[in-house]
Amino acid sequence: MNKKQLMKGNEALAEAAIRAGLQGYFGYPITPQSELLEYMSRELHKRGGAFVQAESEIASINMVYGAAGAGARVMTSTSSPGYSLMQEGISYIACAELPCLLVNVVRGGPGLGTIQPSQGDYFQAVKGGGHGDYKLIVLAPNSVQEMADFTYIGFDLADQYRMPVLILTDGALGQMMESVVFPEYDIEKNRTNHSSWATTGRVNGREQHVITSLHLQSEDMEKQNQILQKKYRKIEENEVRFETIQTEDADFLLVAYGLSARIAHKAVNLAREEGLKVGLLRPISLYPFPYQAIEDLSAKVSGILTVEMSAGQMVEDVRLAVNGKVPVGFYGRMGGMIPQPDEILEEIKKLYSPKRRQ
Amino acid sequence: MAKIRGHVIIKTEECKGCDLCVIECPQDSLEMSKSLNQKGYTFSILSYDTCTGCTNCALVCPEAIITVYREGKKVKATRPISKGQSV
Amino acid sequence: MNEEIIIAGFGGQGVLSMGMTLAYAGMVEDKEVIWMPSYGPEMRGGTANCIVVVSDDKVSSPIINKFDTTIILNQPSMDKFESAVKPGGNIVYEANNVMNPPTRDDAKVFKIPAAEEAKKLNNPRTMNMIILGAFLAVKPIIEISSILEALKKVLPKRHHHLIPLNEKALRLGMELVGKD
Amino acid sequence: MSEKIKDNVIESMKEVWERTKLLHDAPNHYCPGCGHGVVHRLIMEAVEELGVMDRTIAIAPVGCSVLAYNYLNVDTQQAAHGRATACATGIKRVFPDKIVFTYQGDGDLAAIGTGETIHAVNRGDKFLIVFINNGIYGMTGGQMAPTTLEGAKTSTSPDGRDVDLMGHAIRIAEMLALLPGAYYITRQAVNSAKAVRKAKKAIKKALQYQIDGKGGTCLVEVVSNCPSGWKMTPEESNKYLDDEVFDFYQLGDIKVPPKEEK
Repeated sequence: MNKKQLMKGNEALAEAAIRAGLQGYFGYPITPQSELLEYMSRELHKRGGAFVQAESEIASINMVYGAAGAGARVMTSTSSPGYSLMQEGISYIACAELPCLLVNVVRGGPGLGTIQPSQGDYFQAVKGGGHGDYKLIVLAPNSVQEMADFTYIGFDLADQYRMPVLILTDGALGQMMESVVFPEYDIEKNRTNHSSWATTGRVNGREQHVITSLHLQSEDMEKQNQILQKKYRKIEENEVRFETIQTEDADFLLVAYGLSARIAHKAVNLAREEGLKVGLLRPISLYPFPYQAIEDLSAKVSGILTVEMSAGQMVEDVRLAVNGKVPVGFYGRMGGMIPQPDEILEEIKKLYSPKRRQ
Repeated sequence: MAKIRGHVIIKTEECKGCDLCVIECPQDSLEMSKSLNQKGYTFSILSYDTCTGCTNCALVCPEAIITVYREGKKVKATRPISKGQSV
Repeated sequence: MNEEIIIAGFGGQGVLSMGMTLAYAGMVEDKEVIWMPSYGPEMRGGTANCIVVVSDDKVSSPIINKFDTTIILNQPSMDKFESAVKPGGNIVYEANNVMNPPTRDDAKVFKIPAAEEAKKLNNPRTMNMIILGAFLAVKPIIEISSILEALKKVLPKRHHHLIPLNEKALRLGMELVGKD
Repeated sequence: MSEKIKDNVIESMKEVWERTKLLHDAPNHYCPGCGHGVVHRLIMEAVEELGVMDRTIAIAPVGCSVLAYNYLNVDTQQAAHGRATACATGIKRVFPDKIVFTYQGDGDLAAIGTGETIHAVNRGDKFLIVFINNGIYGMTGGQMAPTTLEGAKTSTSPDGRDVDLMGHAIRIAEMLALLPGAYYITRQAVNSAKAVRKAKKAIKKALQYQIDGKGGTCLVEVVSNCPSGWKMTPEESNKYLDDEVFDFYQLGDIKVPPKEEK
């Protein structure tokens, strides 16, 4: 049953979501995530879920709000301009503490931009995105396998913390095919029963349930904010995810996530072939960000290079983690251009110093 | 004149004095108070014993604070009469 | 074994499906594979290309700018990707659709009259399989049997009766290598 | 009349009308004479009489009725401005057995949320839209709405709505009735006891269609007043409805279901 399949990232994510017990999908076509929507339109009805092609991303996210509020396991997916349109709704969902899965298959911006892959939505993803003080758990896969794996994890985290989880990926990962194995997943065991707060109708005359993000009294609004912040502190303690590659003896560190991390990995190999002791740290959860892990490694290396498909967004978090202890360089391409391994190697050589700090 | 006798009870403290029940009453049984309630509104009161319990006042009342009673057989309630409701 | 390939041509030549067949076949042989298409407006009638990596080990970057083999099916793609082949690599190209042969002298060049041969098979759409066969003769990284297995995945069921024809095309392609 | 007399009188009488239990026992925050209170009551009466409280979900809009859940004692979701119908679609598609209604004003439904409204109805999503049309933005202080009548003065049409500059009043119900997904569309009022009785019937009928799983979206438009926004007394506002507004927004059924099969 769980055999290897060759699939596009977008399709693997969709299939994983259905296997995770998805009850409702609401989306709108936009390149390069449309395969996800198409896959859902083919499969979800057959397998017991509801599929709606909405009239806009705004409608999509508010359908998610409604269905999540009624206690269903639901999701939407889009790409950058569509994700911008969803921000108001996501802010509502975050405040109302509704679990759901969001997917942004990022393309190059700003504006209508390009349909080619990018990581230019990092700030929007990890710093909130819409109005008000809120966060999403943000997971960044870097392979088709992880597109599937993180979908299961995303739904479970969303349920556990009653909040939206965002899978931040990009056009290349969405479009490319790799082999994927779908893990066993017990829907009944993993899907949380939300009947203690969801709007289901006042079953047996129980007290009214209200889903709202409105708290007209400032005291109440602050209280709601404190609840959210407390939750975020807990997440920062428990849900940091990252991967390190050849960092044990490294005297220079690359930091990259998602597709960039795959490319940076190749750059590490190229550097090692030339005798440069380079390692890679890949943040997997972009929120919560692995500040501590980067801080710890920064004490051992002579320099850090952050690689992104953007003008330099995550690098700000890397610098926060390093706090001036070692130089943090940046290399990025924008607007759908992708950094090449040899370009990264060139940058490494500019900054590299073999002096390992101890 | 009225063949059916009726009566209303108005939660006057929740009345906002919109006057609509007084206008709607076909028997002119209601009128607005001269004094104010705690919210600062004049409020409607049943002043004349001409009420037939037609429920018009209650139907137009935006605050839903009028309870209507009636005697006689031609009772056509807008909803089932609740049991055990103390007044 | 780690083979990095780009296949480039125009939409309708079967560029993407050729790459996908190769990737599936790699998976049939339990190799690590990546298929990365160019996507977007160029898919709709313009130029199209895909990158395929077949490897014994986990593949790091799917983003590659130097290839072991470039498979070129039209002139614009030749102009763009001739320089992308690694020194010592292979350029396999379709004879009829490419006017100006490559000038790289540090790469092995294979000119395959696939379009002409496909006509002889009474099915111009077999051109991509002829080219794929030629590539496999140049770089025998995958068994033909795996390719045939992969075709069952890539072709919709209603076209499965065409698999024998595709096999014929593949074998024809293999024979064409070294004949020019 | 003293309290003593009252008690004596009541003893011999039956209660024929009381506040439904599905309204919270709390005063509403609406202005004196505002139609919202009446419509809230009618919907809750209908839900109670139909016995579907245990599966009813209300969607509150943004506008004066944003706090509707403080009055409607049923499970409620408060939606983003204009998105109540999208929210309802989300619920109804995943949980078709729930009884779902949105409660929206004209700013919410006919301006910022026009797209969501049209597409929900066009999909024929099987929920009820209760549309309160008072031709003005009440909550934000009386600005012009899409439904404001030509010539009407508001805080953003101080000299009266000039259709050349500001466009025309929009008859959303007629527009929606053109869509095949619309099942039952009616325009009602609550400015008289007679009108209230009719409006109640319409709401109940629409909910019954939903309970029966009948195909399509139902919309009950209630042409209502805004005494504060119109700068009128409640009495004047109700009279204005009769004298002016109903000429443009004619009351009655706009689209009725095809004759039910026997």
